[in-house]
Amino acid sequence: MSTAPGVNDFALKLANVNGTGSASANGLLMQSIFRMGVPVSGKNLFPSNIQGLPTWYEIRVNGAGHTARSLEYHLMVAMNAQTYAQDVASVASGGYVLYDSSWPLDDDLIREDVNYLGVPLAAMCREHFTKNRERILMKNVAYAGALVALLDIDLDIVSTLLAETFAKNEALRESNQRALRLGYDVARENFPCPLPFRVEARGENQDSILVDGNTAIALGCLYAGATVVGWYPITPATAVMDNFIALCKRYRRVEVAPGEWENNYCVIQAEDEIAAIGMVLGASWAGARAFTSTAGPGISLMNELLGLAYYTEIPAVVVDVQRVGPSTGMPTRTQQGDLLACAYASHGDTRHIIVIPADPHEAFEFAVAAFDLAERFQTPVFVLSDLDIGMNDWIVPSLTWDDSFVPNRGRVLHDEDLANMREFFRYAHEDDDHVTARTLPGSDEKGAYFIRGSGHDRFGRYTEESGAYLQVVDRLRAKHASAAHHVPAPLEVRRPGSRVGLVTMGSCDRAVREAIELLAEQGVDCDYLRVRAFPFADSIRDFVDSHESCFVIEQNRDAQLKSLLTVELSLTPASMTSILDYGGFPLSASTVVEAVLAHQEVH
Amino acid sequence: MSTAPGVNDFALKLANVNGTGSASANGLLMQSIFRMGVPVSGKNLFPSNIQGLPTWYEIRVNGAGHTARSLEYHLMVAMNAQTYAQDVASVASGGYVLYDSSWPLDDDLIREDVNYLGVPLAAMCREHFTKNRERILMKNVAYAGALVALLDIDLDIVSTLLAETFAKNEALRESNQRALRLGYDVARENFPCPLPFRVEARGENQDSILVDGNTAIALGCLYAGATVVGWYPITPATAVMDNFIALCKRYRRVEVAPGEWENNYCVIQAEDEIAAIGMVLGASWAGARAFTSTAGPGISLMNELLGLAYYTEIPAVVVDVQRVGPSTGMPTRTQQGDLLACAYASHGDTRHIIVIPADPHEAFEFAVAAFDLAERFQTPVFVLSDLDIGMNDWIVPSLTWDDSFVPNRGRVLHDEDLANMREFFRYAHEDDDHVTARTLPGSDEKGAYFIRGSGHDRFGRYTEESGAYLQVVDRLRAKHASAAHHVPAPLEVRRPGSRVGLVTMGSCDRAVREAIELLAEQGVDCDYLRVRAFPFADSIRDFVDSHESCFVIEQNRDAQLKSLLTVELSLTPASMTSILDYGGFPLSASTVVEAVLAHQEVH
Amino acid sequence: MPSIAKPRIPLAPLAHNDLGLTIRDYEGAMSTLCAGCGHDSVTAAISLAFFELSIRPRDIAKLSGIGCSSKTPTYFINGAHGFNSAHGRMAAIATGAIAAQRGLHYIGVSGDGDSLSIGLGHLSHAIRRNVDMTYIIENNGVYGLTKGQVSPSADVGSRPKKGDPNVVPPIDPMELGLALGATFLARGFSGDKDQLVPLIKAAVAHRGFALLDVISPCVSFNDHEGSTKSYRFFREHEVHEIETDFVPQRAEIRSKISSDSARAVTMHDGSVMYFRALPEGYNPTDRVSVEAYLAERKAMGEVPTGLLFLREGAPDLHDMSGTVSRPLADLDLADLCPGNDALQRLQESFR
Amino acid sequence: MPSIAKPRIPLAPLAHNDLGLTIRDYEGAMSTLCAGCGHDSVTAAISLAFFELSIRPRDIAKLSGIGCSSKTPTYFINGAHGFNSAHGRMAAIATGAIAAQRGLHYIGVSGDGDSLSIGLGHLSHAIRRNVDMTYIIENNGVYGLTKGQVSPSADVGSRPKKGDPNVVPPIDPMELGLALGATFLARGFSGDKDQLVPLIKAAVAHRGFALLDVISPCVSFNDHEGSTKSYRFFREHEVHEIETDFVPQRAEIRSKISSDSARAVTMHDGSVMYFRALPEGYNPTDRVSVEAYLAERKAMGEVPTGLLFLREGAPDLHDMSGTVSRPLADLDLADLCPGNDALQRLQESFR
Ligand SMILES: Cc1ncc(C[n+]2csc(CCOP(=O)(O)OP(=O)(O)O)c2C)c(N)n1
Ligand SMILES: Cc1ncc(C[n+]2csc(CCOP(=O)(O)OP(=O)(O)O)c2C)c(N)n1
Ligand code: SF4
Ligand code: SF4
Ligand SMILES: [Mg+2]
Ligand SMILES: [Mg+2]
Repeated sequence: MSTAPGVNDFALKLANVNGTGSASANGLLMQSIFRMGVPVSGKNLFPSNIQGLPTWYEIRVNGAGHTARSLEYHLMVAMNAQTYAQDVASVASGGYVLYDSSWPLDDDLIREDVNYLGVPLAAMCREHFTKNRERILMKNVAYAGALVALLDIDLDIVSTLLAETFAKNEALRESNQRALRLGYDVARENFPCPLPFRVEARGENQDSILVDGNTAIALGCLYAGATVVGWYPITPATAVMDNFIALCKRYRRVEVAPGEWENNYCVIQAEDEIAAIGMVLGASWAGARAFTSTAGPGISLMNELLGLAYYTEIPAVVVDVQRVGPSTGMPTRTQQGDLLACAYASHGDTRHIIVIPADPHEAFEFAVAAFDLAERFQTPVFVLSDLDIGMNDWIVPSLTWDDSFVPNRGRVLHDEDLANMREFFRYAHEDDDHVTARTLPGSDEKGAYFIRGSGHDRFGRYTEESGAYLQVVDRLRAKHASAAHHVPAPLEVRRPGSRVGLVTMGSCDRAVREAIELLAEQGVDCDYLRVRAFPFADSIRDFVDSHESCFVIEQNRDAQLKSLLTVELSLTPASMTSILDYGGFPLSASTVVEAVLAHQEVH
Repeated sequence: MSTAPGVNDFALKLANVNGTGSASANGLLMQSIFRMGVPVSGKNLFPSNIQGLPTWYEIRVNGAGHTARSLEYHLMVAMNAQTYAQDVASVASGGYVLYDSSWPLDDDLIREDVNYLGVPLAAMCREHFTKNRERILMKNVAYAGALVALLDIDLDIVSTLLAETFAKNEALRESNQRALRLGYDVARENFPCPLPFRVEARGENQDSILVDGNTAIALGCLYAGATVVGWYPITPATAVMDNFIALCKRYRRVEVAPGEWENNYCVIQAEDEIAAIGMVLGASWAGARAFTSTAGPGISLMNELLGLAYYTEIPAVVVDVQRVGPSTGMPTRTQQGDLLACAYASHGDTRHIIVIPADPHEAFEFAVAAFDLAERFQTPVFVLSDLDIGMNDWIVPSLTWDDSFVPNRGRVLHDEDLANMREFFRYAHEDDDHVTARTLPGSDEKGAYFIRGSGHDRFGRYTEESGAYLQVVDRLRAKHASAAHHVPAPLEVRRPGSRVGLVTMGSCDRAVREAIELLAEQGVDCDYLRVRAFPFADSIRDFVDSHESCFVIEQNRDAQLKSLLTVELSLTPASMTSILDYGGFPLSASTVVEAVLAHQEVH
Repeated sequence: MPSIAKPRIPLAPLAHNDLGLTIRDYEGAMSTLCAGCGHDSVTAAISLAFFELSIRPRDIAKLSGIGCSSKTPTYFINGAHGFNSAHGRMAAIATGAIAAQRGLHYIGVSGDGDSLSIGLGHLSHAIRRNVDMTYIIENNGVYGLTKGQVSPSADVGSRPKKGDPNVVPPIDPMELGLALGATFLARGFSGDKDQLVPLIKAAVAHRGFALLDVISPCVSFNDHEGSTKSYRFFREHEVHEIETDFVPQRAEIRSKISSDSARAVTMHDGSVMYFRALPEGYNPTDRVSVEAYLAERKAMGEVPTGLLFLREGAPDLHDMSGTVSRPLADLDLADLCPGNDALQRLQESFR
Repeated sequence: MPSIAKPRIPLAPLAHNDLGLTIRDYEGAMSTLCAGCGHDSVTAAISLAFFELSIRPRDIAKLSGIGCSSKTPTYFINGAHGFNSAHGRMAAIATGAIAAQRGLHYIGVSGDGDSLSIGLGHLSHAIRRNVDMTYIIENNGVYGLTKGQVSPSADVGSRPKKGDPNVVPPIDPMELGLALGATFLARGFSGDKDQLVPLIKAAVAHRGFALLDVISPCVSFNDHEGSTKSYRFFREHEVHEIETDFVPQRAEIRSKISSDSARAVTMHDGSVMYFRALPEGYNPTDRVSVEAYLAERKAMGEVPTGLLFLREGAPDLHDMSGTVSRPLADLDLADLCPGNDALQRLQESFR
């Protein structure tokens, strides 16, 4: 499926050593292209390490808006001698390798079908900068400068960005601008600029922003009114909290006396994930909107208390930024391997609500929705994100907030309500969604009850009687089923006459949509359905039933989405074929296209 | 489905207050009937409390060998005034109520269709015994005596049992015998003894024993050669360890010098379940056979380390004596609600081996098998028992041990093996079951490696490369699939011409088998398949496919077995109908019969 | 229950407190613990302390983990909200609740197993965070609810009903608290209500984490005479069948601890504990001297009781977090949501 | 790696030990930690200590949790089996391994986050059980691997690279150990190998749980000058982009701790720590005086180093458990299985 690169249609990969400051230079390039109004994406493939190991950054420029990961690289910036061999090998035939020519390249790194662009970056920086730190850092900006020239990126935009970034530090601003220019000039002087593939300004990104999912989720939690957080650091979820705290500092401080500020939030770095979810339960029980964010290992540890929350009906929002499992796995690689672990978390009969955003925009909206769902259904709600969404910058439509939004705090009885009641029973008088009313600590004595994870009846009293126990757990099952009508509905895109259906979830979205276009070019028309929540809508069953063949595309080994669909919608397993991609990198369209075509051929 | 009781065909229920010594008297009755050679079962329905709450004991006598729980009680021993009303109400029409007539019965407890047998137990014991403690205790033995007379239980056998029990305490022996006789005599004098339903000696139980599953599992672990245990107390699993420790004291002490004894085992009461499984992993890594036992909440807590064991391929045996969930649930009630939690325990793509015994006999055998499987497949193995199996006494065939048994310690390389190798790589050179060889700490330097829960390649080295990661996790999936050929096969019983199949697991066994006989009487012939392990054998698919309708009978709300079968064997969900019984009590045949007939009528 | 008459929690005469409430307003459900269990005495002392403090039931929140001790919040102050949570997790859950709703008095009740085994991490970190609550450990040296295994507070040599004598050195919550910078440490005895009630009141009054270690005997799993290590299937034993399911009614142990000399109290198992109230002039604010005193008394086999250590004025969780004085749970979205304008402005930096 | 030359772990000249091995036999894989990380110095000290002790690599087992510190067992003694386990669980896993295979020398390496946050319970109970192992906390006051959050050992007021200064009082593992009855407590500094190597050797020699707290600076998350609290999307900040992904190469901090006065050592973040070796005549066997001394020095802002506390002869896990001297993992089924006759006899009691 190799295609020739062209104007606004190519991909580059930058190979660096982590901890050397390359991420900023790479981000600078990607953001500049964004500002030129051209669809672009950046994928940071970094190691679970602080300094000294290989790290890559991939930039894909695609005027048609396909910003899923591409597996073809037309230009490689090879800045890491450790990985020279594999980096050179991975350039598409006819492509380019930009390398630091301060040292000669080994002979065996020379490929006949590839063009080499040697820039003496280290030497240049040694010459132009004096401090050791600057010499290392500026190499990155210098290669960025060369790329600006080679790819026809708007130099003014890059300059402006640098100026904004270093607005408060003149020295740094100046040396960055100098390094940029150095690289730019050396490229213009030595290479045919621009290359055949290049960037051409468009007007595309006007209503878009460039944001990562962890930031977006933090924003969602801020806007939803979350006040209490218990959390424990873990890659790739940590930045949700870094961002949430930073946002709170900006928007949630109250001046209680002149110059005296207090916080409208309380973020507690817990001793572990069990404590983190424990704090969330305590806070939610007490009536606050509370959440935690974690990754797989944290979900495993939270299992017991998630069951407690389910059974006692306490709201909780848990953000799971998935990484590669099992166990510690690959903490800086992406996967969708926690779906089952979240759906049925905890021993005994338990089932939870999950919302599954596809990109940072949805991540923001679903984070807000999660709090409403949690309080409406008085139960844990997972926001199932992943490392690709969470830690990469995505172009998404700008976020908007409806200032008339009224949160759904669910059925909570306050003193006024209690005053009109003869007696309050925690788990009695369910509504149409099988939800019963709760009271909050501090409310009138009439509303006081003793919440417990042990067997209880509809009055909230301890019980070991079958009938009384069944009443409660059967209602819980019905309540969960009801939630299917309130969670984000699946997203369907149909093409007339399609007999093939592609079902997917989360961050696979863009790759699958691109695949649909590529498949159409090959004469295979496909409909698209993206599952956006659990419990599942019945329309998913209809979708599967109404297609001759259905593919379920997901990023885990065990076909977790397909399994969950099978069980929960009573689908015939044979009606779906899995496409599984779980090596730890964001999905690309070609993987899907190849799998679908291969299957079509066989059948 | 009410049937008249008869000789060797009836059930009684004894209602007591817990902590008053009734369990011994009830056990005495049940054991005496066993010694009379008549099939019998005893189900202890006790509260999660130490003293003062209602507790029940049910004895079912059935000459045909049906010892599942019966829902019809022909005789009620009502010793708990707190529950008089419900106890009297639950006696079958025409049945009997034996109560303590030291106090008069309330009028509203009088049912026209029931016979009352008043025995002034408290008064008698006050008269005949002086110590307070004895007066309470002996009431129990006295009602046992009355029942001996009423049910024609062999008094000699009961006496002998008492004599054995109190062999070393003459005073207690004497007072017990006296109390027994008191009750016996008062019944003979006042009531028509025996009742129409009664016990008649048979020769049935010769090759059988009376044992609970927790004891049997402890025995299995002892015989399998387990040496290290990490555990944390939890009902109903605690007795596994009580028994294991007691057995070790008896069989595993070595006299190292005259009068100086040392232990061939090390049992550590851990600080929590996470530590317990951690200790098991440490010990297994170091080469010992190690296990832990727990219940649902412990499984939830162990999730993270179970994933570590799965991914690093460390053997571990985990006994889960299931109780009612979710959360703390009903710790003294039975359920089969942890199947899914065990099958896929931990985040990411994980899948474990599970063996599912139906009774204490299998519990013994499967416990032994679990160690072989764990070491053979280098992975956690769950022994999925439940409270009914674990804490009730069952009549099962006597246990035997093949002294020529050689444990399967799996692929372990010792110094000799290493000496012949050029290099050792932990996860390379898989065998036909996709298992690779391991070495143990302390072995030659050549065999040393660094085990890790983070991404690793087939050499055991840290990796973040897709290909290297995939090689290992794909092999893990294949290895798990291979285990299907080594775990206990499903048990099938076919009746010629049956078009209905009943699929079940674990302690549902006896009730389902009884149901099959009852259904046959109603003209519905059913085949039987009992799932005894996960991963599943393909023959289960064949069984389901070859029946017009299949029922999956299990004790949880969410049809966990049916779900797992559907997903793992790619079955059509519609090909199976669930029969779910999850109120916390052992299954009875009538529940199954009614459900099957109701379904047959509709279809 | 005909066979065992459960004593109602003993009550003071029906006096009224400053709110006009009687002790009945501070009662809970009927206890289902064993007759004579020390925990019931602690329950009564808690009721009395809050009654005497004239705190409205609705202004109290009670939390616990899992265990016999953790059942007890059902048995006091019906009008207070309660949370019987999971084994060992109460400290973390209470921390979250307190972060959300600072307007209440929080009392946590736990056991020595719940707090010092599975919950040790959470307890320790709640101490560090100086979470504003009263945390009572009803300390009986055993896991009562799971039938008598030794707990981490069991002394070396103490013999559980089943199993071998304990060999692992105990954790003394007071020493632990000192090492972790606790701000309020006190020890009481369930049998000495005169001392216990004021200690609870002091703990409630303390701003920050008040850790109260209450020795509270378990009648059921400390009442064995001699060895009962044999098991059902051995049958060499004597009265095992009966011992496992017979719980004798025991009287509660009561003893007033005088301040001048150590008082010997005979426990249900026949063992003797020596309680000593703190001497006159004891300085609970000097950690080094407190540590020395505890060590000295421990060497004598005595258990000092009273307010052992106090540091007032230390920042609590809210001080550390800089939270507003209005409870976070009481804030509305209007107080919390920056609105669309702010969102649009913020997004300028996302371009 | 052209841009960052990673120093190999510094080595002693190629002397031979009693086994005829050189220090190379005690080396591990190349470190992937940041240049200048204190942990690399501890790694070197461990290699050297075992080399000097002339212990065969195969007789060593090395365990760790998760964190930068927990990566280090890969970097020493290739010939020893190693277990890089899960975050906070190493103490429990080591306990099981030691129960199974008592024939080895066990060394556990952990971080302050690994040990004092998530792993606090397991560490504490391993101390109580006096599990026979050397347990090193590479203590840097931060979570290195997750990029610099404060850990429970961070001092009040210490400022992480991101986020606010720490406000929660720290846990001092030495004070904790004293409260829990530890039998060996020592503190070293990664920059003083002369003191550290003997401490490690003493810890290995100790029978029981030897807790070694090693101050080990993190160059990456303590090197910020001034405030860096702003975030990417605010863009009001200065050099945030670069700070998050640029790790300067730092020289390792080295300082020899003399025994006569406290020595000031400037850390990477510019802060100064005062290390003090124990004075002559210091009595590490008297807990009360040790506690007093630690408190006194703490008040002076000093960090005492050396063998702080020692109790020899206390029973270890195996003594407490009465296990045979032959490692349990080495026993065969023949040693363990009572056989069919015994089973049949036993079942007489099941009838
Ligand atoms: C996760 C988990 N593990 C184990 C248990 C079983 N369990 C219930 S109470 C208890 C110990 C209680 O001991 P303690 O806290 O001292 O309370 P006590 O009963 O002595 O008052 C245990 C182990 C549980 N409920 N949950
Ligand atoms: C269950 C779990 N939670 C969180 C993490 C993420 N994590 C990895 S290392 C670490 C902290 C390490 O800090 P420390 O032990 O002090 O080691 P250092 O890196 O400072 O040497 C955390 C929180 C994890 N791996 N597992
Ligand atoms: S078992 Fe012990 S702690 Fe539990 S209620 Fe009975 S006496 Fe109290
Ligand atoms: S981040 Fe800190 S602790 Fe981790 S390797 Fe770098 S310097 Fe060491
Ligand atoms: Mg206790
Ligand atoms: Mg650290």
